[in-house]
Amino acid sequence: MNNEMTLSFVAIEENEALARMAMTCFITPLDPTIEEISEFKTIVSEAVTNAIIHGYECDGKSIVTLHAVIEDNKVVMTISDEGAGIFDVEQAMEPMFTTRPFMERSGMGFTIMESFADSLTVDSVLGNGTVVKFEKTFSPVTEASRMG
Amino acid sequence: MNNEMTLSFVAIEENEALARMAMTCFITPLDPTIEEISEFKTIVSEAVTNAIIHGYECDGKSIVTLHAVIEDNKVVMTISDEGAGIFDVEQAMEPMFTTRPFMERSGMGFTIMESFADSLTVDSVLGNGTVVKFEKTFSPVTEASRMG
Amino acid sequence: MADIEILDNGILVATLRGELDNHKANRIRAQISASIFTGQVRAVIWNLEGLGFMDSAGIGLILGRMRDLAPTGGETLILNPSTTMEKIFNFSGLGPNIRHCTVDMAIGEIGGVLHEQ
Amino acid sequence: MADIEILDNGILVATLRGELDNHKANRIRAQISASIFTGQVRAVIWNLEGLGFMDSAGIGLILGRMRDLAPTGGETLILNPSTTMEKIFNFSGLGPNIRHCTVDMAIGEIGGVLHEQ
Ligand SMILES: Nc1ncnc2c1ncn2[C@@H]1O[C@H](COP(=O)(O)OP(=O)(O)O)[C@@H](O)[C@H]1O
Ligand SMILES: Nc1ncnc2c1ncn2[C@@H]1O[C@H](COP(=O)(O)OP(=O)(O)O)[C@@H](O)[C@H]1O
Repeated sequence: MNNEMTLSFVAIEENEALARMAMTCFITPLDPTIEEISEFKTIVSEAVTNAIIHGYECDGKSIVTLHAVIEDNKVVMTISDEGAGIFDVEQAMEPMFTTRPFMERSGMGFTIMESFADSLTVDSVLGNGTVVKFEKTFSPVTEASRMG
Repeated sequence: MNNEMTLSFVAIEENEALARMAMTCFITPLDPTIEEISEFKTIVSEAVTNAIIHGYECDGKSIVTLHAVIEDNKVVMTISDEGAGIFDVEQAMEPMFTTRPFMERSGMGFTIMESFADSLTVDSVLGNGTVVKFEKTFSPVTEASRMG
Repeated sequence: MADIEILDNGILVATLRGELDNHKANRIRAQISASIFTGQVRAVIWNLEGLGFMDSAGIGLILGRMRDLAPTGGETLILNPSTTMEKIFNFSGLGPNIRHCTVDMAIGEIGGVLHEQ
Repeated sequence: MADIEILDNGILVATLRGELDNHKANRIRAQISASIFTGQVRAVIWNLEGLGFMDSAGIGLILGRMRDLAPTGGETLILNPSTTMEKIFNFSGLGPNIRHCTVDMAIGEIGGVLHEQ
């Protein structure tokens, strides 16, 4: 099955749950395993949270945009904001690096996203915004594994 | 709480469930009653189904767009397509009127939408598309009714 | 999403679950129509107790099967819809077919009606 | 979303439900920190058995409470995370704090360790 969707919303924390729920529903027809679903949800949650809190400081008016395409059993997704941008992407992607320790951010967001995605790229321009793009392929549930 | 979102997707029937799920999640913070939720879901489902099957004949590539704003405890929503359009809106809104009896459409979609929404308007131009706009206010759950 | 059972006495019991929209209605129609056209079915009981959602596609599905049964005068009962579904059935003139009771009681009612004939 | 119980022996048991993201973590933090700063808490057990989802905000929440407890050397155990959560804890160096056991067994373990000191 092929499918395509776009979801956008204002930068408030309540929309983290909306993003996860909508994206989970979108991939359900691919029949992913529980673990694949929760890894996928985690990637979405990390990227959306970053856009809301780092990109826009929860300003309640700027727009976070999610775009997803399903091609057979692969999802290609982008999470974009037009907010603060990242000063040094390489540094930002290091485990434990965070610019908001006082908010108790762990700095593990990008590490988790990279581990759970098949591939992940981050494009960011300071003052212009950030685009996180990732791909994840879901293992087709074979008849054998369905029965086993 | 104020909030705003836009969801768009290609015209395939699988996305009827996506639309309902995303919109339900969006209004959950308003703490609606179970009946308010299911009336709201029904309106969304009717309008989205119409856009997919009547507007686009499930072509799998044209885009259905949902836009929703929460102002306090009211939701204002539009469901739009740029598809076939409606020849005679007044006639289309009559109970039991359908152009697709062979698909076992009941012609009750608009009647149900009007009954469950606080207000509903339909703008349509033949060959250009259709916009359904509705409002629904959710009764604030008072402390008394919460306890009772 | 639909458990379909045909009892010895020709009553088809369709137990629906999940969400009944246009997409699902198209699938369930195929499932049920095949059974009805075997000609053994003389009544349909739709048990909606476990159904989480239904829009007007449900009306189309039920009215369509009532048409299939019309030649043989078969009866249709709709069991235990939610408040919102009940409103939808009432708009559509199906209010008189609604019962809030168990499947067994509905089977009894249909059996009884046929006995009287 | 978080049931918080402080036992007589100073062990705080936090039972989490639903989805633990940035939004929820901010609320739970307020709930738990107040208890910890009463000074009666000497260990925290996070029971994640009923938790449906957690992202890195959970790591921030747990590490933050470990810092609160650090002055008194208090212990932290994380019970029954899902497979995906366990991966997240392992990335973050919290693997050694994970147990797959009941709350009672975890209480026993903490009690035991303190006895030996
Ligand atoms: N969308 C974004 N906009 C601006 N800055 C970002 C964005 N995403 C990530 N960052 C920066 O990268 C850092 C590391 O991100 P991450 O690994 O997710 O950890 P955390 O969110 O816990 O800080 C953040 O602290 C922030 O400075
Ligand atoms: N988005 C749309 N695009 C084109 N035609 C539409 C659209 N929505 C409704 N219609 C027309 O209006 C008629 C009545 O709609 P409705 O009351 O929902 O009943 P149904 O969908 O069961 O036919 C449809 O049969 C169709 O001809």
